[in-house]
Amino acid sequence: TLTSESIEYPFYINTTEEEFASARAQRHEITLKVLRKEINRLE
Amino acid sequence: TLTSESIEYPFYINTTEEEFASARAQRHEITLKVLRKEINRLE
Amino acid sequence: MSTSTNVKEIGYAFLKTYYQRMRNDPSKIHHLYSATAELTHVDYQVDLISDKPSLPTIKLIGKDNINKYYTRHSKKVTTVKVKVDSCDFQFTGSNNVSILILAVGEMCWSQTPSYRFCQTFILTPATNNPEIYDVTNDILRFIPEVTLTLHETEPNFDPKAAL
Amino acid sequence: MSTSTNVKEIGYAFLKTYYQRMRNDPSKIHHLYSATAELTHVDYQVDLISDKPSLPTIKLIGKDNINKYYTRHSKKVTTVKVKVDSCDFQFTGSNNVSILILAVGEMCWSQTPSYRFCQTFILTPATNNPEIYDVTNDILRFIPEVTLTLHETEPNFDPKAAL
Repeated sequence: TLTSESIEYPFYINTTEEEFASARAQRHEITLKVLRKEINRLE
Repeated sequence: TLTSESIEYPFYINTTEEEFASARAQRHEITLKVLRKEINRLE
Repeated sequence: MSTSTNVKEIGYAFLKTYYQRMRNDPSKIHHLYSATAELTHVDYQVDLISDKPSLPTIKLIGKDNINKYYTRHSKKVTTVKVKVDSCDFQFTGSNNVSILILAVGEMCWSQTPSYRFCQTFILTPATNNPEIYDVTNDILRFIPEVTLTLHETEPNFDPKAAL
Repeated sequence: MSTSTNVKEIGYAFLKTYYQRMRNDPSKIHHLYSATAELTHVDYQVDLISDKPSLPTIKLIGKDNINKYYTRHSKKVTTVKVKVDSCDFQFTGSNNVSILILAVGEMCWSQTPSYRFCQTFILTPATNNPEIYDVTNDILRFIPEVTLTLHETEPNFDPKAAL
């Protein structure tokens, strides 16, 4: 019998979606800063 | 004694860096298409 | 944790216990591990508030070293926040009573950006009480955010136009 | 594969053998697995050439099912190309002779975009020949490319300015 299983939906531990959003916003800004540097480098 | 080890540098199997670049270019275009849609949605 | 046959329930309960104990009582986390457990985890000596796309890890072996590690860094450890995006579970080991877990998600600490990670565990029933699982292996690996390294060489790729 | 004590050598040799055999002879991959191995792998029934950020997986158990799976999809399986970005290895299991591997990287097939993945394996010495390892567990999980879902709610985030 197959015993492997998965959880495919996200869940939060020690935090909430709202609280986590600010850490993600920081990450987005860092990623976009790298992207901008990349684009400027290519011009 | 510590037995855990890591390989921290990338290596390729069944392909080369050059050959893999075209698959990555496709991925970049898809990601940027999503990014563009996101930005337009926010305007 | 009860050994109901459902690997997902046991694995989910473990993940909650594991990360919640980091916040609630870092000095007790080592009790989750077996005596000779191996751990690859965050190198808390680096600054977690940084622009780096991912974080380095360190390697430890044995319950005492694991205890020293969590207690020495308890100030940072207690602020850990985790979003698990997906989780896979399989029974493993001799007569299939151990459990393999592969979790993928994002993690942050107070004032830090989120860091993408994947983490794999092996849980094995404790010798004295099969109802309880010990962590014998714990490997955390951070996944650098994709740096859209747009090379000139990419054939038909014009970044400005794409944006 | 020789059982030198160095877990990295054994693990690296395994990964090469595993993915090269997918390209060279999908009908022989199942020989790498133990009789009751569990596999979570690509759902080859979906179209791999797509804009989706990641791919679904399917679950199998047992060497025969694993053989049917690889041979049925051999046309796609043989075109797999892999870039492994990092790999972690630990000994595990009873008297520490099994091996836990966590690989993170990108994968593609012919004409498809690259897909980010992490994969965990457990290798256990074969009963008849401890020099040879059987795969008892194999879990592949795709990691969706970060969709920079820029919410209006993100406090001080102005996408246009950022670019």
